Amino acid sequence: MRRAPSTVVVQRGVFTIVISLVVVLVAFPIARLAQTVWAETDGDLSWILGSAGLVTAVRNTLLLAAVVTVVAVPSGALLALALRRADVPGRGFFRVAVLLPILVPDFVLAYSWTQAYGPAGFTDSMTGLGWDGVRGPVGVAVVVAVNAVPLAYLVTAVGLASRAEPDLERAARVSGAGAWTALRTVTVPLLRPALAAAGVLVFVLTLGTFAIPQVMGAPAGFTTVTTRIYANLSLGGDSASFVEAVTLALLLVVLAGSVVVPADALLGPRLRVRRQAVAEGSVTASAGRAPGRWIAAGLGCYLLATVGLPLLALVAAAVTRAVGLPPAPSNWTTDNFREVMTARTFEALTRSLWLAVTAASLLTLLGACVAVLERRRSGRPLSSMVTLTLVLPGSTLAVALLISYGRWLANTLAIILLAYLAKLWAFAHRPVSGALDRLPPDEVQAARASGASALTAVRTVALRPLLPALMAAWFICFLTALHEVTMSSLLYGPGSETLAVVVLNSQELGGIGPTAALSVLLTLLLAVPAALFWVLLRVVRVPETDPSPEVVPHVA
Amino acid sequence: GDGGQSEGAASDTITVYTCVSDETIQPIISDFRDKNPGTEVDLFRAPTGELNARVAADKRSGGLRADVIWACDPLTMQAYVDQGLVGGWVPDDASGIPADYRTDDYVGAHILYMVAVSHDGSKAPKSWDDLTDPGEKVAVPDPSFAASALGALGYFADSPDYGVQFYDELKHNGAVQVSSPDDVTVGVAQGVYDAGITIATSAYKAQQDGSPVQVAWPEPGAIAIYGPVALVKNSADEKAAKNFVGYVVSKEGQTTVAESGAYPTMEGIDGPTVPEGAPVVLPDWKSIGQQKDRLLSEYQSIFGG
Amino acid sequence: MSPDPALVMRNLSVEYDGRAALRSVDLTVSQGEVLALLGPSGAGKSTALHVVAGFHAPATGEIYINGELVASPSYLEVPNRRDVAVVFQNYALWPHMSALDTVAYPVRRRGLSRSSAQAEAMEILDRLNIAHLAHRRPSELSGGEQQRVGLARALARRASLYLFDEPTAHLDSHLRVVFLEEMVSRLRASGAAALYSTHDAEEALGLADRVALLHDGRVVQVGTPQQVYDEPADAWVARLTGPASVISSPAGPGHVLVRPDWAYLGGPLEGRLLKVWFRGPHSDHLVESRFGTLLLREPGPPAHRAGQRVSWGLRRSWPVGGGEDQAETEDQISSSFAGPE
Amino acid sequence: MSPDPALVMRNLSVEYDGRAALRSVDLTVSQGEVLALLGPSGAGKSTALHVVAGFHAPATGEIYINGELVASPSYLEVPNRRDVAVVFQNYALWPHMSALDTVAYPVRRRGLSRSSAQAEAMEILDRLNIAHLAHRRPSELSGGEQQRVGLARALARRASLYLFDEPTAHLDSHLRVVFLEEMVSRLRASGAAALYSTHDAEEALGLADRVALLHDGRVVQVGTPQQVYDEPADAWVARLTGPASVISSPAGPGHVLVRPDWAYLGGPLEGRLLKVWFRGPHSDHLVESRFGTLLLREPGPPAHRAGQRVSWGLRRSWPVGGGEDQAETEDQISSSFAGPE
Ligand SMILES: Nc1ncnc2c1ncn2[C@@H]1O[C@H](COP(=O)(O)OP(=O)(O)OP(=O)(O)O)[C@@H](O)[C@H]1O
Ligand SMILES: Nc1ncnc2c1ncn2[C@@H]1O[C@H](COP(=O)(O)OP(=O)(O)OP(=O)(O)O)[C@@H](O)[C@H]1O
Ligand SMILES: [Mg+2]
Ligand SMILES: [Mg+2]
Repeated sequence: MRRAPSTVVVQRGVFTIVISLVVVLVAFPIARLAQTVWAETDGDLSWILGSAGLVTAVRNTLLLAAVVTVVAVPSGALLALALRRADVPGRGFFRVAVLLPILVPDFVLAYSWTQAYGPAGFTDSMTGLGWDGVRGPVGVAVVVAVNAVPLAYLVTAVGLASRAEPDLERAARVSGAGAWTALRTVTVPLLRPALAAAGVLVFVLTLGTFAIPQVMGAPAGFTTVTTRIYANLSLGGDSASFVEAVTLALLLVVLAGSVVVPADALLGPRLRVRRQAVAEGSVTASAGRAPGRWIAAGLGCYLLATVGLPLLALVAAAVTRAVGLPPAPSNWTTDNFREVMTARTFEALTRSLWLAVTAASLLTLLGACVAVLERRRSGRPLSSMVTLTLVLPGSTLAVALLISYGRWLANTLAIILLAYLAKLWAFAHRPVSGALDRLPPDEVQAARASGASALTAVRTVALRPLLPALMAAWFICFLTALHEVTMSSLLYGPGSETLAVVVLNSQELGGIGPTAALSVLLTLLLAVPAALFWVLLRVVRVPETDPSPEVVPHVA
Repeated sequence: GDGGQSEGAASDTITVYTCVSDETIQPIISDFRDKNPGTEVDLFRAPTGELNARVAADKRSGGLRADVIWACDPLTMQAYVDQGLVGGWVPDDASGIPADYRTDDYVGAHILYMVAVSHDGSKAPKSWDDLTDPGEKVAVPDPSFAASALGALGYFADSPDYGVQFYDELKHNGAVQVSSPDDVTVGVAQGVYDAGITIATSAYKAQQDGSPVQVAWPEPGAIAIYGPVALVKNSADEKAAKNFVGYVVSKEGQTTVAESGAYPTMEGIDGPTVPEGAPVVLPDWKSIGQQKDRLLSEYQSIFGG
Repeated sequence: MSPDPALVMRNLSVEYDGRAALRSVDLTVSQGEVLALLGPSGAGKSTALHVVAGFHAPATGEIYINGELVASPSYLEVPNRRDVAVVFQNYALWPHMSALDTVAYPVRRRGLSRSSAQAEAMEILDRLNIAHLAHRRPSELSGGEQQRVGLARALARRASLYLFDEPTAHLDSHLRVVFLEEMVSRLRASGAAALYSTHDAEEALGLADRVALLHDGRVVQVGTPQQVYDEPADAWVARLTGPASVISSPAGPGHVLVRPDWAYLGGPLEGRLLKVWFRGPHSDHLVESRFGTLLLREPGPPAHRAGQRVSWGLRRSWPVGGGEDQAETEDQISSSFAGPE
Repeated sequence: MSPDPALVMRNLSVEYDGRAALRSVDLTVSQGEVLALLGPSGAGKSTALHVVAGFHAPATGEIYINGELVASPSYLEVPNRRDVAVVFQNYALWPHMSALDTVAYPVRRRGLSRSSAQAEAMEILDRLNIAHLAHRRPSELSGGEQQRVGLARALARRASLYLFDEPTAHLDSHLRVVFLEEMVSRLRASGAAALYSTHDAEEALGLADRVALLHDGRVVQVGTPQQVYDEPADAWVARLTGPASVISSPAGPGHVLVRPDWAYLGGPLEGRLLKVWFRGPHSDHLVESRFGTLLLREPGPPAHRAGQRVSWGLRRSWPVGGGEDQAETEDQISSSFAGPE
């Protein structure tokens, strides 16, 4: 169907740009990897795919991803629903606190958990309750899940924020549905797009997660595809191991693709329920009849267990002179912080901030574009495509980009930026997509019929309800980019050291004290913007002012 | 390599790829600069895994962008040589370095000693097989993750009175595999494990910081893994690069290495603690290189989950 | 059936962040009764329904359903524990459910099996002539069709008190009647009561047992249709319950209220036609006279043209408080009957 | 002003995934004309408006606005390039915008400064009596108030063609009149035309220059209000345009259509009262006779009770195609006037 000129130009333009970026950031690098493998194995992969233990590794990987997804997504959704209730005391605080795990790099999180719950850890030394399993598959699953919950939470929360539909829940209640039935039959189904988005993200992210299985899985000999990839690289001065590593990485891409592509193709359109713009009352919380303070108490416990103790262990490690010493004042030191806070660090910090801000901003834009384009039949594959690079372990993705563009961009910030864009595109896209599904088309039509061009309509009418999602996308990308380690430590060159590179290069990766210090600093550094972010989010949310029933005690 | 120019760097700028820790490489570089004014040194430092990935990627996108590579184990370096990336030249005055620590393609510039670390209170092992005593909870680094650990594995596997079954016995006494030597040190320091196999530097550092650990150099000896430095083939800056390699293995260079807290390869330079008459043994890297996969799979059949 | 009234609102007030939307309302709906809430836009009809349903907490006062306290400033029963069914002014349909599932929903909540619930739902949809749309989602339905799904869902609830919020706003006259019959027959059958919010005087008068007139959150009159129409409490009620003119009484001092049908052409009084409108079954005439301007309705198409002199008379009239401002009233009248000829 | 008609739909069809919602519709709205689209729920009114506004593509046919082709199966002009203003049946207000910003929106799009846009918006809000709600968001407004904001937004657009989709469904009679006046005066002033969708016969007849009757996506009759009321194309149109009975003609063979006001009590014919309804200004009587059952309207309150024998007569009647099924018609009649007494 021909549309009138100007909009054609705009739409075609955006479409072309996005497509070409997908090629540059996703298709071509992956193709180059594949081509490398092909060229150096003459297509004979049997010796790799047949190698001992690979089956186990693949099984572990898939199992881990499945378990984590099943655990993390519902937890995140529950958090989001609970924190939507107006009557939960300290809601603002919780909304920030829930996000803290994102602020900590994977392997630091892993370490902090072993410190908190492992043998000779916090709980062990205080209450004698040490958990051996923490160094093993279960521990890995738990920590990866804990790490994923904030993501799921954020995606669902913005799904909720993008539109309040209290009358729909009220209608369920007066139809005789109890709070939980209403939640199950109405609220959650309306969240499906957001939940699906969260699900895909968490699943793929887990497929590609490396640090946590490496640190916590090794004692139990728990190997995943990613740990095998790294093993191959670290002993892989020779071509063979390198090719094996690359092949395994591509195997991950295939695994991710074979899950995500069908999911997107089948679920995507079906999950979308076209909404009509209906007059909306204001939010009545309906997450259950339990008084808010109980919920608050529950949240408190959850946070203490998943964030509080581990971060405490982290702080302890940061201020303790040497590992193994009790965190008593006599052993306290600021060395770790001094080691972290050198002139080079600050130079790198500004660089990293700049990089993270640029990446996050570009990503949010790109994510939004894909979210819009995927609604056209021609654009549907895009969403799956941009998810594929998320599964690539940082090391492999960096290699792919070097192989593709190293000739021109090696040792520049540009290539690091490209890496971030490629890695995090899905992070930016899925939340926006999930929120966009809750936007009724009539509202845009009304804007068009009021004389607004396509762009103006988006800017003035669509953008505002989507703002929470966009901000969340920006926020996730910013954080992840800010403390990204692997890719930058592989891609940096003179004058493009990122924060993580400088700090972690000051001693072997995994040197805990300074790394802990770094995480503590980052956390402090980001807790502030994080708080601001949520305040903003509350401001831009479609207002929820209502004498909601929950403010008055119910009779059971 | 030609990367040197493609970056548009000044012609007297050389690039060094290494996995040596900053504490060691930084003083070396600054010292070298002082001695060779006008030569700039760009550094790419990353753990072996990332270093390998970088090299592999460079190789496949227009050649190595380094002039000198300083690796942390001969295995990796040998692989580079086999791919024709480095080697073919060693400084003439490398003779200061024991023959065990050099080939015609590269020269050892520092050494990692795999030693035994044990928690205060539990007894320090006299010989390696004390680790297999019942009741000792031992941590071993994952050889598929750290080349140093692979070196140890290689040594034990080859030595007639140990062999791979050494790991078997360890495992039977409840030994646990952790990912890196550092993790061994941390774990032992915290008392999660009674003892473990780790790198001397890491163990001594913990001890100096005050961690409750003791270090032992068990019989038949601490396993020495040397970190070789080599010249990149057709380096853009042959001269400056050769100067650098030469400097690193020269007396001053080795002194600086020693002062930085790493073990020099050159004899007669007083570096960090090596107990009086502490025995040292050397793994056979050639054979390790050949039977790496067999070793690892045998090992994993023991420690793999 | 319980002897208590179906619904009692006692001194009920509701506020939206400080602004009062209902002001100490006292209303009672007896068992089996249909009470129409008639009021202009913004009067507080929906608010009243919502507070009875349990979506808001009252600021003051109590609500009793079948004699049971369900809401007071200190106590709030949740909606699903109140025996009420609600039709939302904006339908509030679930975007992810087909019409059938939507209507089956309350039935399922009553504990019936999926299949029998769907059977019952189908029946109701059929009565409202939308059985053929059973498998469409709201976004695939027209406004009126959506409204009917909303109605069907409420009817499927089988409550003892129905709350209808302008349920026929989007229905054509025929469907309107079909629905009203369905509704009434169900009420009769189950002896349930209904609170029916509407802004359409004719509907309220024709449908309700009693009519409560709501003005800016206050109840200004409650009575049978006949009462509120023939004996409105004041000119405001009069105008809200149908066309009405206020003129100075031809038979003595004071003002009287005159319904269009209370006046007729060809009577003893003198006047001049200002405007004439054809309204299908009847025509309306705006007559100017020395008593004021009044609206007069005759069956059939107009017999005279605007400008002509006419004679007229009054069958009856109703005295209203003199507080009325004559001029304002005239505008009101003429305006409330303007429209292109 | 352009000499071309304001709107031409030629052989226009619209489909929703295969199902036809409009079937080869031909309609013309001349400059300055108000054309009412009168049809039952689901007839296709909103669809017609939406396709003219440019929200759907036609399956067949073309649309011309002021003589300019804006839509054909191969070409689709975007809504903002069409000189139309739309009132949505479901308001389609923006949840994050205050009433003022919402109404100022189209003005801003016309390029006016923020302040002057808000001034203009305020004026319109004031005319619709919601100036005091200017700073509230939709979620803080009552249904009718929201509808008025939607109306104001459309009026602020200053288009040459207005598309109203049941714009008064939630307005009480007084507001309805206020809006209609505002609308008409604006149309007159700007010479703009309007396509006005409604299901309310009385509104359509009183308001429009011409009325188009829409049945299941087809236009079945177009004419002046008088025409469609007095000379309906068939019994279906007759019933849609107002109360009507079909009886066998007392004066000879065939069936005739009788409007309630065409019949009167106290005529030459015999009958029995089945039902009587009080409807405010008039009462309706359902009379049974040997010619069939018919509805009869007399001014004032009912003079007889149900069951009484009455005499009646016809002022006029209108022959309809014999295709009508008598029985069916009777039910229709009685039903379409039932309701609790
Ligand atoms: N998005 C859609 N998908 C499928 N069918 C639709 C869709 N929208 C409307 N329809 C169908 O098209 C027909 C016409 O719909 P339309 O909304 O035009 O009716 P309408 O005249 O506006 O009715 P109402 O007075 O109830 O609003 C209806 O039968 C409806 O079921
Ligand atoms: N959520 C809200 N916040 C603030 N004010 C509100 C809210 N909902 C309604 N109001 C105000 O309360 C008053 C009564 O609203 P209500 O919806 O009860 O009116 P209504 O009688 O239903 O009108 P309508 O016939 O237009 O639906 C209105 O003035 C409205 O502006
Ligand atoms: Mg209302
Ligand atoms: Mg419609």
